[in-house]
Amino acid sequence: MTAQPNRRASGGLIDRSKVVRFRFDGRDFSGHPGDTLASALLANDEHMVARGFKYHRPRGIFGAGSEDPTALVQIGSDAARTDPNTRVTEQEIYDGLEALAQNVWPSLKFDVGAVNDLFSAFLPAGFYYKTFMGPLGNWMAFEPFIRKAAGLGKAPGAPDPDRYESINRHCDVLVAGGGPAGLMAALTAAKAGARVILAEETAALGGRLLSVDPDKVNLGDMAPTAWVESIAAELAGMDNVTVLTRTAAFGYYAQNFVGLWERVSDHLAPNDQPANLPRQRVWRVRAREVVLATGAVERPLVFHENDRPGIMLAGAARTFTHRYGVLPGKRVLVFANNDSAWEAAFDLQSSGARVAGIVDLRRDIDGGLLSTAAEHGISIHPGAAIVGTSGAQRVSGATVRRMSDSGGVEGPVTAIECDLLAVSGGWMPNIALFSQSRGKLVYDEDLSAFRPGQSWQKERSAGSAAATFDLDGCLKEGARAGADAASKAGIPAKAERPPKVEGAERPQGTPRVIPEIPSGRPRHKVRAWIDLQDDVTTKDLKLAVNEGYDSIEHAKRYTTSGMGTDQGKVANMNAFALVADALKKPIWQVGTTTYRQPWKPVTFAAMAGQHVGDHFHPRRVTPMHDWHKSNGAVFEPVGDWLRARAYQRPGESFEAAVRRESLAARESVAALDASTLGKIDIRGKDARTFLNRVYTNAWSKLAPGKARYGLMLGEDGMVMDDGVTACLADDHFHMTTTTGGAARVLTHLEDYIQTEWTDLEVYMTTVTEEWAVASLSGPDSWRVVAELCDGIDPDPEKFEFMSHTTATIDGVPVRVFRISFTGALAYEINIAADYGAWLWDKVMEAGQPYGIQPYGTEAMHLLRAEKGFVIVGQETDGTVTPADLRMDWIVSKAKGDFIGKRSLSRSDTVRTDRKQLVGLLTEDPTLMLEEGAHVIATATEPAEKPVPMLGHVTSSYDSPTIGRSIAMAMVESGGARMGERLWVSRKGGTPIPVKVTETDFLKMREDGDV
Amino acid sequence: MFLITCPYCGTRDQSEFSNAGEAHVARPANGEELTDEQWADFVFLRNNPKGLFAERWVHTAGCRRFFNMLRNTATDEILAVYEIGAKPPKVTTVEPATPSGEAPIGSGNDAVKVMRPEEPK
Amino acid sequence: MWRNPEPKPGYDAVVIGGGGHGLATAYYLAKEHGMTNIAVIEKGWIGGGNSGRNTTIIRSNYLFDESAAIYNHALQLWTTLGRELNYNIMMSHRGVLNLAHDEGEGRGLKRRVEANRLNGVDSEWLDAKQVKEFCPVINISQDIRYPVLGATLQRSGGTNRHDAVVWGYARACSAMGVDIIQQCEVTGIKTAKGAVTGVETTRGFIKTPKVACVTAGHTSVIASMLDIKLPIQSHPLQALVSEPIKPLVPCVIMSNAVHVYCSQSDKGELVIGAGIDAHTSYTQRGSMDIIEHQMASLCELLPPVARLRMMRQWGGIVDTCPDASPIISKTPVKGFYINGGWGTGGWKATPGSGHVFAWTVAKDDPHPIAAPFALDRFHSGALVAEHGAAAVAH
Amino acid sequence: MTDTHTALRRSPLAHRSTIKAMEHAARLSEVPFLGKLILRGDPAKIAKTVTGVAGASLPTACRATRKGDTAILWTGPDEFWIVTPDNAHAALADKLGKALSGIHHQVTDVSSYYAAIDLAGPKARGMLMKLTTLDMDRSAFTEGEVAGSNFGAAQATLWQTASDEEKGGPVFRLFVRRSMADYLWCLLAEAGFEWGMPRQAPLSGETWRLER
Ligand SMILES: Cc1cc2nc3c(=O)[nH]c(=O)nc-3n(C[C@H](O)[C@H](O)[C@H](O)COP(=O)(O)OP(=O)(O)OC[C@H]3O[C@@H](n4cnc5c(N)ncnc54)[C@H](O)[C@@H]3O)c2cc1C
Ligand SMILES: NC(=O)c1ccc[n+]([C@@H]2O[C@H](COP(=O)([O-])OP(=O)(O)OC[C@H]3O[C@@H](n4cnc5c(N)ncnc54)[C@H](O)[C@@H]3O)[C@@H](O)[C@H]2O)c1
Ligand SMILES: Cc1cc2nc3c(=O)[nH]c(=O)nc-3n(C[C@H](O)[C@H](O)[C@H](O)COP(=O)(O)O)c2cc1C
Ligand SMILES: [Zn+2]
Repeated sequence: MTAQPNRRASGGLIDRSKVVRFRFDGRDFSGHPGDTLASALLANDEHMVARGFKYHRPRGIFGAGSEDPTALVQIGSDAARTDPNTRVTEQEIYDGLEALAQNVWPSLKFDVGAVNDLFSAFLPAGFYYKTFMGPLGNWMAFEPFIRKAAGLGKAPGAPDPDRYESINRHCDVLVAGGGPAGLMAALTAAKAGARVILAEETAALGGRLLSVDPDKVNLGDMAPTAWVESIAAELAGMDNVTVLTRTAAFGYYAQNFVGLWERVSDHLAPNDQPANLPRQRVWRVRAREVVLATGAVERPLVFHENDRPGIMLAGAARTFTHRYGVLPGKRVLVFANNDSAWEAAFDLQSSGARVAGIVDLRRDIDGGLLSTAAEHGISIHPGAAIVGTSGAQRVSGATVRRMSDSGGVEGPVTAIECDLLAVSGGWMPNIALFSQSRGKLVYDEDLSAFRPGQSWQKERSAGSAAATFDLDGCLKEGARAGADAASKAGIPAKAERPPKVEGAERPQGTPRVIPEIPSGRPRHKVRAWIDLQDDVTTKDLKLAVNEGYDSIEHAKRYTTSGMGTDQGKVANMNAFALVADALKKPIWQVGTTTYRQPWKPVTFAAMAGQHVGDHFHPRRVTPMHDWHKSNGAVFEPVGDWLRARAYQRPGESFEAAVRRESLAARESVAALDASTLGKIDIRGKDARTFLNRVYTNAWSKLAPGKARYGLMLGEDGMVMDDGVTACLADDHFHMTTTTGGAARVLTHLEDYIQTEWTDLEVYMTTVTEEWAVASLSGPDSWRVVAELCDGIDPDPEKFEFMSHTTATIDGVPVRVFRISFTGALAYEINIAADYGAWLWDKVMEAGQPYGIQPYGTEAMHLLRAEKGFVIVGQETDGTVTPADLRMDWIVSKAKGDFIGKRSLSRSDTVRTDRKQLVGLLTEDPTLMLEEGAHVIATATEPAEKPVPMLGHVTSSYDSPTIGRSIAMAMVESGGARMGERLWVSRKGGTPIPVKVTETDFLKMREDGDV
Repeated sequence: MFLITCPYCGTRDQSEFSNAGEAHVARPANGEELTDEQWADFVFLRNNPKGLFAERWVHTAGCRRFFNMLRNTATDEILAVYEIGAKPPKVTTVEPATPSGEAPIGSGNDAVKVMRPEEPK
Repeated sequence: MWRNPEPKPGYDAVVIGGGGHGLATAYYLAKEHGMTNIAVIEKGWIGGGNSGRNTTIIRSNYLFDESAAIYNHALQLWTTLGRELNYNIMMSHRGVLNLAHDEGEGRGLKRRVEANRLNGVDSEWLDAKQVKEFCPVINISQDIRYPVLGATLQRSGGTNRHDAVVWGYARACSAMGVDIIQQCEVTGIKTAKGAVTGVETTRGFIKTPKVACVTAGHTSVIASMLDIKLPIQSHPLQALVSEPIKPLVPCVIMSNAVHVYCSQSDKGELVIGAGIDAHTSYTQRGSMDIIEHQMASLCELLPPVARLRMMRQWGGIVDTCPDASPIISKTPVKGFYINGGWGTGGWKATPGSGHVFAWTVAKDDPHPIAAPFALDRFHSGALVAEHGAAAVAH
Repeated sequence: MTDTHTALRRSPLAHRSTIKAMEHAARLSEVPFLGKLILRGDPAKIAKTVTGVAGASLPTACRATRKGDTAILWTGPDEFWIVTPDNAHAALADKLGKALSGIHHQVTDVSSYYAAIDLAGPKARGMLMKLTTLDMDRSAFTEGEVAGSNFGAAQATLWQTASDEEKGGPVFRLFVRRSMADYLWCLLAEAGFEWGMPRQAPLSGETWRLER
């Protein structure tokens, strides 16, 4: 085969001086820069590129752009960089491009799956629903086979090495579509000084101007491409304009937020892709005004055997001819219902093809067209229909019959040979984005299609997107739309004068739409496709309606029409028409299915943008982080924070490290990085009143220099957060919150101050990270503090528990709190975070004589459990009141109202048999309970389910200090069960007997109770 | 994403804000005197109209102020923003044609996609 | 096939809402309580609400006994529903993974596994390696921001075909004489002496002593016709599908921390649930940034999917309750019953919900499984707070 | 405080050094140890006093004012940032506290809390556009403008300190909480990658220990 036998001698946006080599389906081909895979394959006379979803029938190239329903291939065989379901009409070729046929086995041309076609009678719409029910499990037996057969291409097998990015942009006017209408709109708005973004989904500006015969059409004395270039150049010269090609507007969201998807380097060989640029970008555009100039989509004709490769939209055939310099067929039969297809026929004829005939459903054809046809020597068949086609993997001919008055066909059958069947059912405005923006559609009887009606957002449609089909009209309307948009955006503008148009084709006129073109065959023998991708035929849709799925939405879902990767761009209108016909209802009453984002499929990775991998979610670290890292810390995520969990020495197990750390915190001294705790500076004369209202306990008498533990509830009475708050001055407090609760608590407090108690004079400012905090625990902790700090006597006899003071370390101010979360003697040193790392070094140095150990969150959890302190979020789960924690002492009865108070006296919250926090000691001290395990009342687990559960283990540790395992649990009526024997169930073992105890294990040990 | 005009900072993307639920729900000062039912009304029950709704937002990433907004929840049309404590301004909006907001005929839930021939454009 | 009758002047009961729950309610009213002179009234097309737009994740591994009871009741019914309806609902028990990414989550999930076991709900804990074996596409590397610590697995959980369930119930209802009336919107509810007497609709007044409201996102709207205020907020919830690909994801994957849930349909698309918008809305669409976060999370968790493409995204209106549990309840108005508040996770309950609600409506007395979900729990405080267990409640 | 203390401090991004994109397109650097105060109060009541003490007048919404080395940024209707040179803030806070005594207000030292990152150069706007939904066009965001917003997943306050016309301009300063500074730094560097800025690997924990 000669290389590119269908390549025309000249014309098109391709560079004939360079040859590009690529592979498809295991065979080598060549094309030129500027070619899409589709145009290059057609240049090589390859029409068949895929097989149908269901019946595996041969599928060819049907459109020339994003509207193509079926010409899908897999790009690339590299496991990490392979792209399934790529439309050959959109993929540009590059040297070394490899494309594979998908959903075929063993090969595209010989595919075993094609036997499905023989059984097509048994695979009607919805057949899955009617079969495989059988006895239980039957579907599960069939499902794996169905699943394997389903799906099109294959997902990559390895992580994606490419980069993606999203960018925010604001503009006055966003123009979607770079055809004549869009160009005039952009030019007008830009010249008025508006900030303009023009997005065009293909590689070049110009739209359908690139698909017309440049020898025939002139704009302002320029060939169409020259005119487009001149406008492009003008736009490029203005810095208030951004022109984006290979960029589709894919989603129109609320308030003129429009997503654009730019394929930055998909058209380049991997080695040629600029290393500094992402593979794809999402532009998140907020536009004051939008012009939708997205053109029109050509409509297929629905006739018997309309699915063979070589059957192509007439407009697409012209696009291949002029935009890409490829003649998609040598002997072309045209099947039409409107004037524009006649133009296509003349065009193809003068471009070197032989037109074997024009078959038109209409009987009355415009005289001008008839005489032009005669000039070209084209035989015409008005008032006739194609009733069948032939050809195995490429159309080889069609049969034609005259339409009868009764809507059927009659008379002799004429067979016409062809290698390309160009079809046109008229043009449909591309209303996808308009609909996404929630604009209302109107059904246009002349057009037999929907077009934009009432706008909802700040947009307007122009050109063929607004059903204006003549070039002059498109240019003018584009200019007007640009002027209107700019003006509404606050930049007064006047429509630019469009170029004078010469030689433009005639618009389509009024197409004669017949939902299903008669073929004179028995109904059950007709196979006319509506949706070429999902293999939906007219029979399927009619069956759906007959079976009662008569809402268009039901019909869609039952047949899956319009549910493929093209979302029915060319199929939907025909489906609506057919369903309306079957229901004998006007189309507007049947309506449309919903146009949803995206306009065309957008990669997940582009949506994710740069916010993946390293940048997926922040890791918050404290000022001491480096020290932790270089001292054997293993970390755990706590909210957004990384916290040191334990510091493992070489050769030491995690468990051993935790024991060592916790023992140090009890027996000598250990230090915890507590910087992550939330901190809020609260100031104002009503600060006390405020604290009284947000905590359960009383704050009126807390003196400056003192601190107090507080519990915060939601209005539902459930524990929400806790922490220590210190009084700095009568009107000034320093509140701490849990690490995870910091932001939530501040918002909660601001909410009350700003919206509820607006009379209170209180200001709050977060100081969480102003302070780095080292928490020292253990009998020697005061000695370390004494060593470190000047201006304070930390002797526990003198520096009272729950008090605080300022001091200095080497002259640097610190605030020292004597508070304890471990039950041991403990101090917290707060220092400005810039000094945090230094403080930590100082602490370690000063503590060395006492054998100071850093301790992590795991030891911290253990230590507080030894003392019976709760962790909000571990002991609590949003269903726990202070009483449930048996912390009634913290709920003030004397003071007035506080958040959540009233909820504590609801009939359910006052129940005495609620779950309450208790300690659990296993009878076998070496056994450790599983956190989350449930407490039951019987020594053996009843076989019958459900097994009544009394509660669950919230915390469980192996405590070196207590010398055994300890646990806490929420247990029904727990407080009344002290000393009781209960059992903790476990999977696959006998329940573990436990004794219910108080939670302060340290005290119990002191008292000899453990 | 909505475009929200913070009464203090001006117009910003929704991502800077957090929704804070229904507006004008006053916290009862006399909680202790209320029945469980009346108290539950304050804690849990909310208006959830399809149509005009007064709600609170907070400019989380900006000025951290709470403010009120009137929005039509049937269309997401934002009609007004106003300060906490202020009365909702008078606004006009197209209320849903039927309780659920959809025309009684039409092709589905998101109906009224298609204009009827007699409808003015 | 179901009939499309004209509404009769009156029925013994009217079910408002032709979603899965409404049709199931009618089905069990007819089948188990002999109430066949009833109608299901649907403002649009049946299954056009959340039933037609959910990610069909089915599981019953809820934390609290009350929830386990109802969701497991549903799961039992699901397993045989296809045969019962003689319609293939494509019930696929392919397993549901709930991933844990940190200790707190792990603790919560383990508590759930144990509770499930004692409640007779199949559920097990997998460590990261076992997760990988069960679902090889999941990234269990320890270097990522949210490494996978482990997961719970409910093997009997899975997915089914949402439309088929709706259609199957509708056919069966219709066959028993239930009138399914589409394109008919309830616009008001008439009462006399504190009891329901009928419903106003866009196709006229229909007399009935019993009205069962099963309208998901629109529950508050219907309730407000009787001046009943509910603890329900209606939020947009989105989902999306990828282009169809060959089998990649063998089970259902759910992760609270990174907010992902994903499965693959029998047609080949990845069906992916996105997050809820924080504001209320009835527009059946949500914000793009929710989808963007969703995609970033998915790419982290399932790295090979990054190059796949989003084919379609859509939104539903979910009716969320403060305790993330539904309301199945009688109301202060005699003859008016509510089944709603299922929020982001009611699909899985469809048959169970319909079954116990039918009892409640027929007998004017809550089914024992439904009793804990009555409205008065908000007064007493006896909530069924499934938040912790179901931050992503699908 | 004496100078010796300075040596003891570590700024949030001390582990990073200035990075640049090619041909002066953009430059990313930390401005360590600025004094930062958050001042809260009703502007109508505090304006005069504050101007008297700080020199600069209280700015109007979304703007900054400057007097010498001291700048005041509007961050909310009753919330301002006062940015001073290193070590100047403590004395200023004292003075403000005294001068405002009797008027409901709050002065909070947040010098250590927030990192300051300067982003300068002609591509600075392009980089910021990748991170924030603010309109970063030069016609929309100008010198002296201040806005709190999200930058990726980090909340930060953005302030344009030098005009586009200035040599090396425009210059933006971002105040971000110190624990997020490294995240933001790396995300900014990634945004500048297109113009030759070197990529930065974020801080991490090295090891996780998840299972008990
Ligand atoms: C995106 C998304 C994903 C989800 N994923 C899952 C999941 O994976 N697993 C899971 O278990 N759940 C999931 N859910 C939740 C689940 O879809 C719902 O809980 C469930 O489908 C509710 O069923 P329903 O029959 O009550 O409601 P619907 O199906 O919404 O039915 C209610 C019907 O009432 C009709 N109606 C409303 N007002 C009126 C009126 N005035 N007159 C007449 N008719 C009226 C509506 O048109 C609608 O058809 C998801 C939901 C969404 C939106
Ligand atoms: N003879 C006829 O009946 C007939 C019918 C239709 C169109 N036409 C001709 O077609 C031309 C119409 O001009 P026009 O400017 O309205 O349309 P156009 O088709 O020339 O241009 C539309 C452009 O929008 C792009 N586009 C579509 N969807 C997009 C999206 N989501 N994002 C970004 N880009 C998108 C397309 O790639 C195309 O380049 C005129 O020349 C007209 O005469 C003729
Ligand atoms: C489980 C599931 C799978 C779906 N698969 C597809 C699909 O393959 N193709 C498609 O176009 N839409 C698919 N959809 C989305 C529907 O087309 C539709 O968007 C959804 O039902 C919501 O309805 P609406 O968009 O008409 O409002 C699917 C929806 C669900 C719930
Ligand atoms: Zn603001």
